Amino acid sequence: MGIQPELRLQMYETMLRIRRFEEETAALFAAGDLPGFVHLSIGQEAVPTGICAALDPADTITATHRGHGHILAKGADMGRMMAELMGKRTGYCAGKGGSMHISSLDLGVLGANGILGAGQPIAVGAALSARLLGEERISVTFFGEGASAQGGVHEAMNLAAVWKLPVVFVAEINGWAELSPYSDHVSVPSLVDRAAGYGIDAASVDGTDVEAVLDGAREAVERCRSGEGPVLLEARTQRWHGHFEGDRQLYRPEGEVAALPELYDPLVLQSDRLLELGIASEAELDAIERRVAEEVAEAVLFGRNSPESAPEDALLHVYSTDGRGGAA
Amino acid sequence: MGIQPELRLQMYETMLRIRRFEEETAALFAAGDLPGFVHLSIGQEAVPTGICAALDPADTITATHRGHGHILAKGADMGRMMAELMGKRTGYCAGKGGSMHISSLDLGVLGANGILGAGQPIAVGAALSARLLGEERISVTFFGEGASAQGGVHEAMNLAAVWKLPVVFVAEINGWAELSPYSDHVSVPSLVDRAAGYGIDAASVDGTDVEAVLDGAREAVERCRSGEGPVLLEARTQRWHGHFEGDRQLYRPEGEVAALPELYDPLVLQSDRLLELGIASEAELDAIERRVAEEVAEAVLFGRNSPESAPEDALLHVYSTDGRGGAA
Amino acid sequence: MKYYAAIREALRCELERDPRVFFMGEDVGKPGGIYAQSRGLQEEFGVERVRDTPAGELGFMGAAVGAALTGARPVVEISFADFIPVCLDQLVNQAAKIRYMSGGQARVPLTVVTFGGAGRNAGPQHSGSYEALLGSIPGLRVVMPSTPYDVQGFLKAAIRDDDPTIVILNKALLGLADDSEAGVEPIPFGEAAVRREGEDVTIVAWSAMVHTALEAADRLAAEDGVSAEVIDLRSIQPLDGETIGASARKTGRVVTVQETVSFAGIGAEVAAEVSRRAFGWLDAPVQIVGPPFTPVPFSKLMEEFVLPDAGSIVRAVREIL
Amino acid sequence: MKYYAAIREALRCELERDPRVFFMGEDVGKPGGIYAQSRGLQEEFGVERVRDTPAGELGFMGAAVGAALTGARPVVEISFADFIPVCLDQLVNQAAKIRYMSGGQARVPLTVVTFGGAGRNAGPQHSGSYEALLGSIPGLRVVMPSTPYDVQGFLKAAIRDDDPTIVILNKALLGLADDSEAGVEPIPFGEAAVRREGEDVTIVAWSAMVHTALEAADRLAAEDGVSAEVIDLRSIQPLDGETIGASARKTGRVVTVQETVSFAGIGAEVAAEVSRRAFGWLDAPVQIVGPPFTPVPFSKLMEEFVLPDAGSIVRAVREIL
Ligand SMILES: Cc1ncc(C[n+]2csc(CCOP(=O)(O)OP(=O)(O)O)c2C)c(N)n1
Ligand SMILES: Cc1ncc(C[n+]2csc(CCOP(=O)(O)OP(=O)(O)O)c2C)c(N)n1
Ligand SMILES: [Mg+2]
Ligand SMILES: [Mg+2]
Repeated sequence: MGIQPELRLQMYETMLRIRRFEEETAALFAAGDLPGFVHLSIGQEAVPTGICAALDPADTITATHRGHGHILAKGADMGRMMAELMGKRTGYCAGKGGSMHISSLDLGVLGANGILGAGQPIAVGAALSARLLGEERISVTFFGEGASAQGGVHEAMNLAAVWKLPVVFVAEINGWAELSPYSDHVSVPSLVDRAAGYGIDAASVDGTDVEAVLDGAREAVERCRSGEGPVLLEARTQRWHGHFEGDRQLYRPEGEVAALPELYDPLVLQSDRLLELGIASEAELDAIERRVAEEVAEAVLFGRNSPESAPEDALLHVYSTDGRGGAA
Repeated sequence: MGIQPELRLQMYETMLRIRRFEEETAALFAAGDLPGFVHLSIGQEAVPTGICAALDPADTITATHRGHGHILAKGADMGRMMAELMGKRTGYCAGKGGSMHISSLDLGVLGANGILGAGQPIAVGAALSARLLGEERISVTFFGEGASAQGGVHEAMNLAAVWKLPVVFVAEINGWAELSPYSDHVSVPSLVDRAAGYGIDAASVDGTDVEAVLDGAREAVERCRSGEGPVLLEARTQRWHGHFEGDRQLYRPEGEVAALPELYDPLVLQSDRLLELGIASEAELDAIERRVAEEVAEAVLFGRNSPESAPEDALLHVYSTDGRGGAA
Repeated sequence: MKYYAAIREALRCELERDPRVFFMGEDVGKPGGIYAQSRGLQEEFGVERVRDTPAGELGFMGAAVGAALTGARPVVEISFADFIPVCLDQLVNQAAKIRYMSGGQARVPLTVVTFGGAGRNAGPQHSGSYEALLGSIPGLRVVMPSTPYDVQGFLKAAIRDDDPTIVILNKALLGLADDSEAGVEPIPFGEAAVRREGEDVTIVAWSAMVHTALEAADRLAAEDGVSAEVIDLRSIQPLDGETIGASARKTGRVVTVQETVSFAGIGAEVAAEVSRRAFGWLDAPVQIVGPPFTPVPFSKLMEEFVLPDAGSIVRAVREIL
Repeated sequence: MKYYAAIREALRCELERDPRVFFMGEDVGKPGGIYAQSRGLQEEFGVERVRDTPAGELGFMGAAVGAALTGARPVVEISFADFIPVCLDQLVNQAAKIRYMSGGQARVPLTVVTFGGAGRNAGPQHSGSYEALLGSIPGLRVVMPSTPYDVQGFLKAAIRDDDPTIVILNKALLGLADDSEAGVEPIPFGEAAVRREGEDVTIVAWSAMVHTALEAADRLAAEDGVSAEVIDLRSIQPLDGETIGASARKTGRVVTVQETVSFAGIGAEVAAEVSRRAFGWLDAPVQIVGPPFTPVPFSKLMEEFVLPDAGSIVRAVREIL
């Protein structure tokens, strides 16, 4: 199945939205305008974009601590995301979650997660409920090489395989887990090597190339939808920023970080392709750039102008029945 | 490397010791003389016997809830084991552990374990300390197909592989985990398929044939000692008794259990071999049988005649400094 | 009906009532549970809705959380409460917090059924209950039924409720019978039951210790002419401070009894409630009866030594009379 | 010395002192720790003794237990206390119980260092501490140093001790300095510190809340002429009931303050100690100050709302004066 020109363009725009949103986030963080921990996925935009382009709206995802891209690619509103990063009332989580915990149940985003290895069993459960309730949706879960060391990832893969559930495990390999390299966490060159241990299909794609990701995703999704059970899809990508904002990456080899944009920019790869194939002109790309810049500016404005959450709203949403906290 | 005749005979005797010890245990349990849970390994004697025959005294093992065989094969005294099963003061654990928790630090038995997946990381730690302290010993850990679903087993294999530690992971596949079959727990025909995911060596052996187990164990141990990192050794075996004593195995296919002794008796296999090769005569085997029967009888006597643990000894051994429990 | 059968009865009722409900755990399906607590349910409701899991609690607990988030109503069994530590993250960081972290978008209608309790020579790793840990997690509810009637009522309430609830059953009570029949209505969380009225002292207990407390109350009446009120907490989170406070104000003396170690436990929380609600009425400090600070030993004699019995309660009461 | 540097100092001292000691955790080796708490140690002691782990806490916590069982003295870091649930089994069912289950054969000289505490907008999954859970497990020791001096002293004590000890540090204190220098001696477990003497009321706190309590005491002195005694528990398990009891008998009024939810928490345990040891001396019920029963929210305003501050303590004291 080929990729429609509009989709190629649209994926470019999605990646650009993630990039510009996160660049703005980085700037706001540096200026001291954002509290808490912020993990950015700049350089990795092709992965969530290509994956989510293969999904239906009803399909669900679980995102990671580095989840802005996953969530935007699944269709999230930038303004409500920015408001959440700022801890505002209008944020997706009313300011209670912050960057590490954004969810949008309506969009099938079951949540970013601050605990490595926790999203994978949850994703298996989403696939299980689909089968039980007779719903067509499939379930996608993102995780990195660091998380791959967690027991939860193993248990989830095993469970999905034993029960033949429609789960796509997306291993987003960006070379690092916090401040340490891949080889500190994994003893094999590729996570694809894990698939045979569960008897599931697996593939590895170039995570800098959104169309390669989409191709891999379509195949995986196809298998899932046809009831063949879970699939492991590895996407090799690059983390440009530090583990969290404020991390100066002094542990990385000299010059490595500086060279990344030259070597591995999913945006340049896709814009070159679009121009080369005549799918878009420079002018059209500029227009997208302006549109996205405007969207980001509006998102920031929306966040800034949004009301602060009322302090006592901290008491809400502990239980669904009472609206207020339970015991003292 | 061939197997010396004495060792062949000795392994037979070890298996017989396990068999008779556990038969006696079953009888005592049925008579209401043993408290708590008791899990027997009758039919599986070749696995711990073959494995431990490849080990040095300084090597350590972690055993499972079905651990009598592992512990006897590592050299444990039957009397102290029986006393532990009876909760007596002279038991290996002074009556505090019972069947599921026997340990003998002197013999390198780091403990049976009531928690699936817990012994494997502990075994990795034993290998780690060997390297740190400059000791030659290696570390062996037993687990079953049920436990293989646990995150702890995955984390341990990954850790041992990343750090290239001398650990032999012995997957003792007896077809069942509690009351449910292998296929409820594992989605691949053999756990050997897991090894590639960690880049470690693996082999599968006939767990009914003690010499096949020994051969596999020697190779695995050899690799470990030479610093090539962990090895996964699968032994396919059969569980004759129920999950715990008292379990009537109504969930197993009609006739399956009754047919096991005919098809998969590690003792018959080895005694036939010994006779055939002229390593032992019927009379010699009878002598072993009598010796073992005597040992079991003495063990039971030792257990019965041992003093009860003093109730207030329950307060001892919570902390090593005070001898008595800490806070109220 | 017997305690174990009440589990089955509640499950059957809820499976019938709501097609979104399903039950899973180790050996609960085809084998019908190691205590026969789900015997026959898989035949009745099929393998999708009564499901045997692999022996990986972290995985299937997480799957239950995910299923609950997406429209199903899972009931998941952890066969021994001692295995909760291997899947605790899915309870405390996920199930309990997801609704809150989502700003109220999400619901996690999850029911966890687990077997706790000591006194069966099951040894240090099979005798725990963890009610204080679980009860202290905002977002979770915890109940500990002491009778077959309560098992049915609370299990139904938990399954119909939209928040994660842990039902901690007691292994030692499995064979206990009462005159309850099928059809018990759901019991609201947070209501303790006064199992015996009394004037002189309040004994607060939960789970198996309720029966020990009633035995102690009989002895106190017979031997000391003391009239003890026995409160069965039933619901650990939320805790019924009102009933506790009212009884404490009436009797002026409170003894709590538990089979788990008491450090920062439910007894201490009950004492805190008593202090908040009845300080001026108290004639003596609250006595917290529990085992010494040790794991649960295997040997019969040692286990009996550490666990409170009616005698321990009687002694504690006498100390403050 | 600063709090984070005291960690490093204690580690360096113990690594030097005893070749069986090693330190491991996520990013503690080459990168030197996310708080620079181990910077330079790998260069000094090598990759075997200062070791980066994969991001799987269950695995490396278990490996620490196994290493401790076989002659080494591991110090293992769990970077956020919130990750303890993923490796809890190795603490509560293994490290804590192995010596007991073995009938005294085994020793588990394990030290766990972890970072707890809220107030940094780290959100619901990165703001926990778990002292009540860990403190209530027989076999474990738990300390929560509030000063750099205590960090050094307790960390050394933990490493030299033959039993598993959890050192819960506080993220909010990392930059705190005192006049301690290298060479602090190990501090015995179970001894609270009276940080400020007073006559009218006892404020019991631990970890970061000690500083909040001292601030409250200053305000009470200035605004109300009230003389507050401030006790820093320091050691959660064992708990220093004697110091608490003596102070309560002196002042007749006790307020505890904690940043974790108070249900069945350390405050309740302190109150139980007070009741046991000072019932007849009390002029008012023990006040347990803590956050409401919610997870820790992300937003600054909401987080400030839930966490106790000096004002909350002052109000609680005024209520019982
Ligand atoms: C259970 C758990 N352990 C440790 C952490 C701390 N931590 C946060 S991100 C991270 C590294 C994750 O690496 P990876 O999975 O490769 O994702 P990436 O950050 O590269 O996107 C670690 C160790 C955590 N959040 N949860
Ligand atoms: C963490 C944990 N979960 C569940 C159990 C209950 N349990 C005890 S043995 C067992 C089955 C184990 O099967 P396997 O690993 O194949 O060992 P086998 O009993 O066949 O020797 C289960 C589920 C447990 N002990 N620990
Ligand atoms: Mg990564
Ligand atoms: Mg098995």
